[in-house]
Formats: sequence, C-alpha cells, structure tokens
Amino acid sequence: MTPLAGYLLVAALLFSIGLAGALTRRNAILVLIGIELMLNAANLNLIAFWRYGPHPEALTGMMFAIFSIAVAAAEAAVGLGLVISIHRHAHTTDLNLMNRMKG
Amino acid sequence: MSLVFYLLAALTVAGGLAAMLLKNTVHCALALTVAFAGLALLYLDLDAQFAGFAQLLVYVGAVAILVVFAILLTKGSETPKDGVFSHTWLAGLAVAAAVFAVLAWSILQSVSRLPQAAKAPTVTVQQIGVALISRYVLPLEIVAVLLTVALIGAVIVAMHEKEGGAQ
Amino acid sequence: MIETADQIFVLLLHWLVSFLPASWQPVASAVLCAAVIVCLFPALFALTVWLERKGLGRMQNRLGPNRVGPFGLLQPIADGIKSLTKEDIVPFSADAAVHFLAPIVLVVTVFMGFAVLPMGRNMVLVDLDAGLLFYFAMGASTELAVFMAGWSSRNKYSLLGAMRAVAQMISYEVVLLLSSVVVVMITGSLSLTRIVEAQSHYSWGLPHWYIFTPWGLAGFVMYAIAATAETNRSPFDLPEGESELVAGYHTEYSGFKFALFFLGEYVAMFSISGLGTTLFLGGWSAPFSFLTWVPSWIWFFSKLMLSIFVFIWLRGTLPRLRQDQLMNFAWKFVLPMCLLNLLVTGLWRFLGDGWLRWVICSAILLLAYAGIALGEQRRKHIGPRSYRYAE
Amino acid sequence: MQQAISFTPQFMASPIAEILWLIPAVPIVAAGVIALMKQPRRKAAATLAIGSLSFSLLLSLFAFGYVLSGWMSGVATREVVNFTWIQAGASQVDLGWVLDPLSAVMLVMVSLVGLLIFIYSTGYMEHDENYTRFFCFMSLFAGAMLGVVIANSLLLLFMCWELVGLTSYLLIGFWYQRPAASAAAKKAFLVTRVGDVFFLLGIVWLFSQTGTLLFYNHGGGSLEPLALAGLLAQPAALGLTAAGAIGLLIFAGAAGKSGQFPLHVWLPDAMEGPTPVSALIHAATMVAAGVYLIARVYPLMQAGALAGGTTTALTVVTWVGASTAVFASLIAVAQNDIKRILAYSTISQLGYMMAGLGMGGVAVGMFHLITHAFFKALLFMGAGSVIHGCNEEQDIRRMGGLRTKMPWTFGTYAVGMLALCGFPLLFSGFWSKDGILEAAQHWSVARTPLYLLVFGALLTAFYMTRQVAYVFFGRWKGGKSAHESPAVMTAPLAILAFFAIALGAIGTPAWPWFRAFLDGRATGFDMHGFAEPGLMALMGVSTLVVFLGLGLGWLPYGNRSPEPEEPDVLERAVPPLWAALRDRLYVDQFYGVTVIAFYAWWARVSDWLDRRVWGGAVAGVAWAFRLWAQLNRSLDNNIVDGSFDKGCEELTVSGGLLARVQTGRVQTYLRILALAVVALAAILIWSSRA
Repeated sequence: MTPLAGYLLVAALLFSIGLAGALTRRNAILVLIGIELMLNAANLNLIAFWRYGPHPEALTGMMFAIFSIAVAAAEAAVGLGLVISIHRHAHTTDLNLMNRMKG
Repeated sequence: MSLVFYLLAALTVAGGLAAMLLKNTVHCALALTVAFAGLALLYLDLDAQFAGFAQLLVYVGAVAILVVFAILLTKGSETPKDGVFSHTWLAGLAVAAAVFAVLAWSILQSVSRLPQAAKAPTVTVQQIGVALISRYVLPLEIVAVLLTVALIGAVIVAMHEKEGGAQ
Repeated sequence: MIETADQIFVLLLHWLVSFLPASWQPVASAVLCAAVIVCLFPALFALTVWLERKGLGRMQNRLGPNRVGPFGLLQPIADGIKSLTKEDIVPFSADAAVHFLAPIVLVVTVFMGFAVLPMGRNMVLVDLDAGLLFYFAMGASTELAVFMAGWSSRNKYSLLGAMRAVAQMISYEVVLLLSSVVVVMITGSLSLTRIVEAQSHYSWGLPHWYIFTPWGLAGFVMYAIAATAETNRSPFDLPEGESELVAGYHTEYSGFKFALFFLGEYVAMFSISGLGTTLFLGGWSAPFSFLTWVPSWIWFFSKLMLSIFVFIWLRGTLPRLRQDQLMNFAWKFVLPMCLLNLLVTGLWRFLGDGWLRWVICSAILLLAYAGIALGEQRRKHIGPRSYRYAE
Repeated sequence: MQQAISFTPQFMASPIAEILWLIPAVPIVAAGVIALMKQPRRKAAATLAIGSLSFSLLLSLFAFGYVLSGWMSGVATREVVNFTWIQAGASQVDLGWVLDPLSAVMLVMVSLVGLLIFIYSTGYMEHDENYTRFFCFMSLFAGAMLGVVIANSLLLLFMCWELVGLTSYLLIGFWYQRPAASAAAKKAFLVTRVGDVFFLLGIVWLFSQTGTLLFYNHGGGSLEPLALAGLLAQPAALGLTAAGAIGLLIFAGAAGKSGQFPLHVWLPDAMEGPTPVSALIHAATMVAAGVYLIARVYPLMQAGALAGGTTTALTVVTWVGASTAVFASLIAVAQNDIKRILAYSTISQLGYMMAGLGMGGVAVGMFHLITHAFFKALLFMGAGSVIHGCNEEQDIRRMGGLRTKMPWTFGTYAVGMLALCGFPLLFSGFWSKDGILEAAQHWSVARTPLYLLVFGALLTAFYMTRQVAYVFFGRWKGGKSAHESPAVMTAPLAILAFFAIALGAIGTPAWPWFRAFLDGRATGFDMHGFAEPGLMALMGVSTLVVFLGLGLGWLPYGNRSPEPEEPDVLERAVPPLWAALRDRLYVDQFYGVTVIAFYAWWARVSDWLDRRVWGGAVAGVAWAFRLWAQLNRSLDNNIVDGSFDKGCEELTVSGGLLARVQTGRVQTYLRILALAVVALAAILIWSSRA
C-alpha cells in the first residue's frame, strides 16, 4: 500500500469521525467542531496529493490547503459567534431544541 | 509507511474520536486541539512545513481558544442530563459509516493507480510567498476581504443588542 | 584562536557526537542540544530570580534576599528544594488529568521556542526555513496551557485569571506578529539565522541592526510592549493581580507544578527576549565592528540579560493597568501603529537606498505619534481617570 | 512693414507645456470642492476660487514668459501635448493642448481679468446668500474658458465650449427667482445652441475629411498644410471647397457665442445675471471665445487664399462683423438700461473683432479682443459699481451727478469709456480699432466695411457720451443717496483702467509688437511705421470721428439732466426711428412671429395628434382588451376555477405531508445531505470502475 493511500485513509477516517460527530452531537459547538474536523481532513487530502502529485513545485495543493485554513478560521469565528448569539436568545446550545424552522 | 506516520495517524484519529465522544465539552475541545496538532505533525511529515506551522498557529492558537471561549460563554462545559447525543444518533452513525465505507472503498479501489513514493519536494517559504503574491494574488485578496467581513460579522453577531453596537 | 572561542560549543558538540556511529549522529546531536537548552535556561532562571529580587529590593529600598549564601546567592536553590519537597495539592473537584497536563504543556511549548533561536554563530538547534512561524505557533500554544490550568482547577479566581490571561495573550499575540513582520519584510526570510546574518554587517563601525532604522525602532517598541503583555509581566500582570485574584490561573497549584509554572513564565520571558534580540538587536552580532573578536554567544546572552533587566526595571517602576485600558491600548493604539509601521516599512523597502527614505519614514512615524498624542490631549483622553466600581 | 523672416517652429514639449493642463484643471477642481461646501462657508469658497485662479494666473504667466523668451531668442513656440482619448478600431480620437503665442496671450488675459473680477465679486455679491454657489459656477467657468484657450483639439475645445455655455446659462439664471433671469438664461442657452449645431456639423465634417481633430500634430494636424491641401481638393456645394464650408460652419458656432448679427439676441438679455458675470463672461472672455475660435482655426479659414487675397469664409466673417458692429451700436443709442447699452456696445465691438479677423488677420482681431476685454470688463464693473452704489438702480435716467458721489468709479469709468470710443493716442482702444480700420482700408474686396466701421465708431462715441452724461453728470435723481463702492471693488477698477491705457503701447504702428509676437516675427521700434501710406489720413479721420461723436453726444445730453419721465431728445426729434431703435430693430419680435410661432404651432399640432390619433388608438386597443377580459372571466368562473380549487386542495394536503420532512433540525438535513453524497459518489465510482 502506497504512503499516499495511507494518508488518504486517515483523512477519510477523520472526515467520517467529524461527520459522525456533527450528525450525532447535540451541542451546537461540538457540531461545529465536527465540521472543523471534516475541513481538516480535506486539508490533509490536499496536502497529501500535493506531496505525491506529479507537480509538487506548482504548490497548487499546498496553496489550496493554506487558503482553506484561512477560510476555516473565518468560518469558525462566525459560527461560534452565531452559536453565542443563539444561546443568548434561546438559552440553549442544544440543536434538538432549535427547531423553529419546522415546516 | 514509516513508524512516524502510524504514530501520528493514531494520535490524530484518537484526538478526533475523543473530540467527538467525550462527555465534557471542554475535554472535547482539548482533544480537538490534540487532533489539530497531530494533523500539523502529519503536514510536517509530508514536508509541508509552512502549512504545518500555519495549522498550529491558526487552529491550536486561535480556533481552539475560540472554541473554549464559546463553550464557557454558553455554559456548555457542564454536561446536560439527558445525554450528549441526539436520539437519532444511530442514523447519524450509520450515515457516517456509509460515507467512510464509500471513501475507503474508492481509495482501496485506486491504490494501484496511486503514485508511488515520490522524492520530497524542496519548497522554501520564499517560493510560497512569491506564489501567494504573484499567481494566487486574487485568492489572497479575496481571503483578506473574507476575513475582514468575518471579523466584523462575528463581532456584530456576538455583540449584546442592548449595547446597540456601542462597543 | 578567536574562531575556536567563537565556535567552541559547536566544536565540542561535533567532538562528542563523533564517538557515535554516523546513523545516530543527527539524532544524538539534536538530543544533546535539547538537553543543553533544557539545563541551561533553568539555571539562567534561577540566576534571574535572584537578580530580580535583589534588583527590586534596590529599587524599593530594601535589601532583598540576603540570608542564604553570600548575598543570598543560594536563595533560588533553597526555593527550588522547598518547592520540590512541598506537598502537591490537587483540589478535590479539580479535573485531575487536565490539571496535571497544564504545566507540562506550558513548559514544553515554551522550551520548544528555543529550537529556532540562534544563540551564536552556527549555534541553532534546527535552522528552520519557517523559523519565525514555528516560534509563533509555539507561542500560541502556551495560551491553551494557561486556559487548561485555569479551567481545570475549578476555582473562579483561576478561571478569571486564565480568561484574562488568554484574552490578553491573544490580543497581544496579534501585535507581536505584526511588529515582527516588518523584519521579515526587509529580510525576505522567516529563518532567524538569516535575519541575524542580514543584520551583522557594519558601516563606519556601526552594525546594521534593525533597531537603528525608523521602522525598526517603532517595531521594537511595539514588540517590547507586546512581549511584556505576552509574558504577563508588570505592568500587564493582571492575570496574576494579587490584589484582585489571588494568583491568577495557578492559584490552585502548589509544589513542583507551581514551580513549573514559575519556570515556564521566566523561560517564556527568556525566549521572547531572545527573539526580540534576534529580530531587532542583531542577535549574536557585535555592537561595534572592532568588538567582533568577542565570541558571538557572549553577545547574545549579554543582550538577553540586558532585556531581562529591562523587564525587571519595568516591574519595579510601573503600576498595573486596568483590564479595559489594557484591551483598548492593544486594539486601538498598538495595532493601528503596527499597521502604519508595516506601511512605512513597505515605503522603506521601495524607496531604495539614500537619505530620502530616512527622512520620509521617520517623518511619517513622528507625525503619526505626535498627532495622536496631541489629539488625545485635546480630547482629554489623558485626563484624571474615573473609577467604575463593580456592581 | 517688417522684414518678413519667419522663425523656425519647434515642437518639442517643454515641462511648462507638459503641465499646461493644470491651468484649467485647478479651477475646475476648485469648483468641484466648492460645490461640496455648505452655504455658510462663504470665506472658504471665495478664498478657494480666488486662490485657484491666481494659481492659474501664475502658471499662465510662466507659460507666457516661456513663449516670450522663446520669441526673443528667435523661436516661434508651438508646443503640443497630445494623447489618445478613444481608440475605436482604426480611427482614434486624440485630445491635447497647445502652447503658442496665441494661447499664451489669451491665457494671461483670461486669468488676469478673471482674477480681478473674482476679487471684485467678493465685494459685489457679499449680500447674496448663494455666495458659494456663485463662486462654484464662476471658477467652473474660468476653468472651462481656460480649457477652450489651451485646447489643441477641436473636440476638446468643443467640450470646454459647451461647458462654458452651460456655466453662462447657470450664471445668467443665477437669480432664478426672477422670471426675467430664468427666461434670459433659457434664451441664451437655446440661441447659442443654434450656432453650436452648425459648429458640431463642422467638427464632424472635418473629422470625416481629415480623420483627426487635432489642430497641430507634428504635421498630422487638421490645420497643417497636408490636411488643408486635402480639404481644398475636396469640393463642396455651391462652389465652396470643403475647407470653406467647414470654416463657415465653425464660424456659425463662433457667431452664436460672440453674438454676431443673426444670433445676437441672447446677449442683451444675458445682462439679467449678476454684473460680475456680465463683466467676465458676456464682455471679456466667453463672448470673445468665438473670436478666439476663428483666430485658432485661421489657417482653415484662410486656406486657399491667394497672396494678400481672401476667401469666401473670411469675406462672410468680415461682412457679418462689420454689419453687426453698426447694427448693434445703432441699437445701443436708444437704450436706457446701463448694462444693456454696454451689452450692445459689446456686440458691436465683437463685430469689429470679427471684421478685423476677416480683413487684417489674426493679430488685428486678437489685439482688439485683448484691449476690449480689459476696457469692457472695466466698464461693466464700473457699471456694477454704479448699480451697487445706487442700490440696484439700472435705469440711467434715474441716475445723474454721480461724478461727485463716486469719484473713483467715475474716473475709471471715464477711462474705460474713452478707450472704448478710441480716444486718440492715449488709449488702447484707439490703437486696436485703428488697426482694424487700417486693415479695412487695405482690404481688396470692398470699401463698404471701412465706411460701416467708421460710422460705427461715430455711434460708439455718441452713445457712450450719452450714457456717461446721463449717469455721471447733471444732478442726482435717484431715491436714496448713492455711495462709493468699497475698495475691494474699486481697486480692480483702477488696475483695469491702467491696462486699458497701457495696453495700447504694444500695438502702435510704430512698434507693432503684438502682431509680431503672434506671427512669430522679429520687430523693432521705428517711426516709419507711421509713414505707411494713408495711415496718417486714416488716423486723422478716426480721430475726427471720435471727437465728432463726443461732441454730438455732449450737446444734447451734457450737463442738462432731463426728468426720468420726459422723452429723450432724439425721441422728440425723430420718433419712429427712436421707437425702432428702442425696440432693438424688432429682431426679437421678428423671431417671435417666425421661429417661435412656428414652434408653438408645431407643438399644438403634435399635442392634437397625441390626444386624438394616438390616444384614440390606444383607447380602442384598451377597450378591445377589456371585452376579451370579460369573456375570460365568465370562462374562469364557470370552468377553470372549479378544477383549480380542487387542485389547490390537493396541493395543500400533499404540501402538509412534505412539510413533515422539514423537521427544522439541522442534523436531519445534514444526514440527508450526506446520504445523497454517498449515493452520488457510489454511482460515480461504480461507473468509473468498469
């Protein structure tokens, strides 16, 4: 098994863990954490492909990862801000209690 | 497949699992930082120095702190009585498992086609900088704008209404 | 002869390592250097504690420690023994694991910082291409340790202290980064050895240290402020404001863990001073061209101790700030000034050589500072302070 | 008269020429800034306007000095800076500016007079609450005018030209509360449009012929021999060459701006604007822009002229100019509004300039333009000072005896008046007018213009004397007592008066410096300039005419101040003539019954069409649709609705069912999302596997 496959598997595992968390946890913050994990798994993929790809000197994958790190930071900031404001209104961070959008 | 890789992978996955499974939210956050650190080390293992350190700086240094702050601000640190998992946790788990199955399957399918170990590329920070301001300058600018917007947006969203933006 | 004196430690290392088979040598040398660092700085820490207590004593018209050994020189050792032999108390409701991990994480991350500091010619543990970035990554990680300590010990003082500390460190981390970026802009490299080399040229016998340029001076001032805040030193020592919260985030620590925190703080001070030295004061380079025969490491450590003395001096002189003042200062004054400094550095970089850039850059900076000062005075911001009591 | 060695023209653009664009740019920017100011910021506005214009004046002086030094060292400066504005396929539109003696002289004149008038207006307008707006418009005008002056491209010139027109419109209607003012503004705008349409036609034609609108472009410009030759080769209608036709079209535009005979009607009404405006725009600069335009495109007008001969275009210019000169001064005789009299005299002087251009060449016309600018600005500002002093009284019959009440104004006004009449030897007006007469004397085509112009001179002297007698002599007949104006108003008057006298020195036949400067020839002082055949006689005649005019004016009006109501001396003498003159020879009435009436009729016709024809059609269509709608409704109610309602019920039911899916729980959605992704991925991989 090639090293790349190993990295990809780790990334897949991490992604699934993050997804599982995002799907199962009640606390909104933890859902956000799960999403962060998924993002990081994607970054790992990008970097792995950059490393073992045909043109590492083109830096494409690396750049992609760096940008996604930056964007993820912004996402975390806004997401947590939203959670805080929701908590201020609903006094809970439990997603199961936040179903005002019910059809 | 070096020993280092296995160790780091184990660390990272363990961190991720802990972050998703632990009851105490703050513990989850700390475990998350472990996972982040592991990922950073993985990057280093992949000769992506810059990305690795950036990962440390951004995630361990900033995002983790943000998360714990959010937890403390939302009194999330004490665990709720009726469990930390939603009652549909089984379905969620199943879906996640399905996703993993698909991913793993596709990877194992294409193992033969994946490139073998390549020689480590030598990338200096200078090259990255040059690339950032020459070829990737537009994304850079856009990210800059995005970060600014996110900063302002986060502040406004999290600000107390009664202070009416006085801060 | 001079060469050997300069490179003595390097030669020593090579000699020692040469006994081992080639395959082990890199690992061995790394371990050796790490060991040296880990031993050296605690010793320096002990010395510094004694210096600080003596110095503060002088400043406050007391004698300071003078019982243990000559001039109380053995005082630190006594303290060390005491803290080692003390009982290690963990509060009943505390989160044992985190409570245990916190000091370790702190000390480890702090020591990591030294890995990239060049302490003399060819005297750097790992010459990373992204050394500065690495350093800041490590510095960022210490905040987590502080938070762990404060949160895990289930004590409102600790928590408040930790929150204050983290908030303050985050705010000033930004300033720290921005004030260092100017150096990177000019040097064109994140590698600290490269930065030092860029500064170790001489014209008319004077070195090209960055502090001797307008932007460098401004940057250094910002850096010094940020460093003081980053290490929670007075006047920014709110996290441990004895009068407000008993001892901040390490209230609930005792014995050896407390010693670790204590050590951690001082070592952090060393490393941040070392970084400042490297960035602005020309690292291990001599202050005058005719002094280059003095071994480089001597210069580094003397500069280090000098800045440490400044820290002590500040502590002896300045009163403590209030939290809001602290934050306003960080976000409303220091940060904009750093951004301005970035601008000026860009100008400097592109105005090319010649006297013109000196005039323009210094003019801009001076105007900015003078203007702000005048404006503040006009708007009576620097007036009698008003107290807001907690309700 | 001089040895006709012509200097070598040079084209390299010097630094001063490079920054020439600043001269118009600065006042325009200032105008923009002032426009943003609040109304009470009076001081700031005035300061900004004056400061910017004095900057322009400084630059203009530099430019002039540069050209002058070039001239001294034997170089006829003509430096152009061109750049491409629009690049459309093969053809490109270039803009640019030119620095040559013509533009240099004009620059200095415009900015100097403008500056003086700005300073004057700070006094004149101080009681007006729209002070800032006034200065905004003023400096916008100054900028645009300077732009006209430096333009090296017919298009750029046209832009600034229109801008000038716009500001003139805005300033005439500055007191838009007065119906008269707003009407006058509209009139001015429309009438000048008539000219501008022809002008634009000329521009387009020129562009289509030569492919460029630049005047000078290192041999590639439209005024340079190459292009001119092409234009001459191109025949147009009625025996005209393209050059001649384009010249005539451009002249139409110029006539509109400079109020030449058929299009002069707007200028007298323009006096509704504030007096500084009349002085700056409708006496000194803008109206002169037409003359300047002709001077600028002179090579075009002159193209195809035989040696010493003339061309159709120039002939037309001459005749129009000469006739306007007499015509306007005739009307001026019978006016009672102090500013109107000056307005008509302006028209007639513009006629002189045109005639001078047509017969004597650039230098003759331009010289009169410059001198006239100074003394006419002086007269207008004097009139303004009088009006100001007599608290907004404009009827000369209600004034009188002001020479004691406002000595400064009187003295300066007298200087201006004498300059305008062309009082011999001492005043600039004499020399410039004399140059024109001399040109007319040597004109090969006809003698009539000479006689016309001489007659005009007589009338000028006459009506000016009448006015001065009415205003300054006799006894005061106004209501409240008059008072001298503040120094800020009189000082500019004094300065202008100085120029009104001194400028004459640069254009005497003995030392025709101005002409030499413009034509780029060397010159020196020699008395033989007077030895020109017939010159002495001509000067004698004009002197005689002037004295005659003064005398004729003084006899009936001097020192005896009739009551405001009692009819004028001439009116008693020859009532019909007087009536004709007072009603401005019925030109306005004529337009009223022809052009305007036609437009009114046409408007009525189209109105009728709208109401009856189109309106009817629309109504019919609408009616048809209403019918159709009725049918539809009956259909709907009975057939469609029933089924539709049923369908709606079904929809609500099914929607309710679907709504169950919307649990409002994020995780549910996320789950479904993930499932979908899984399915997609599976399909993808499966398909790619084979």
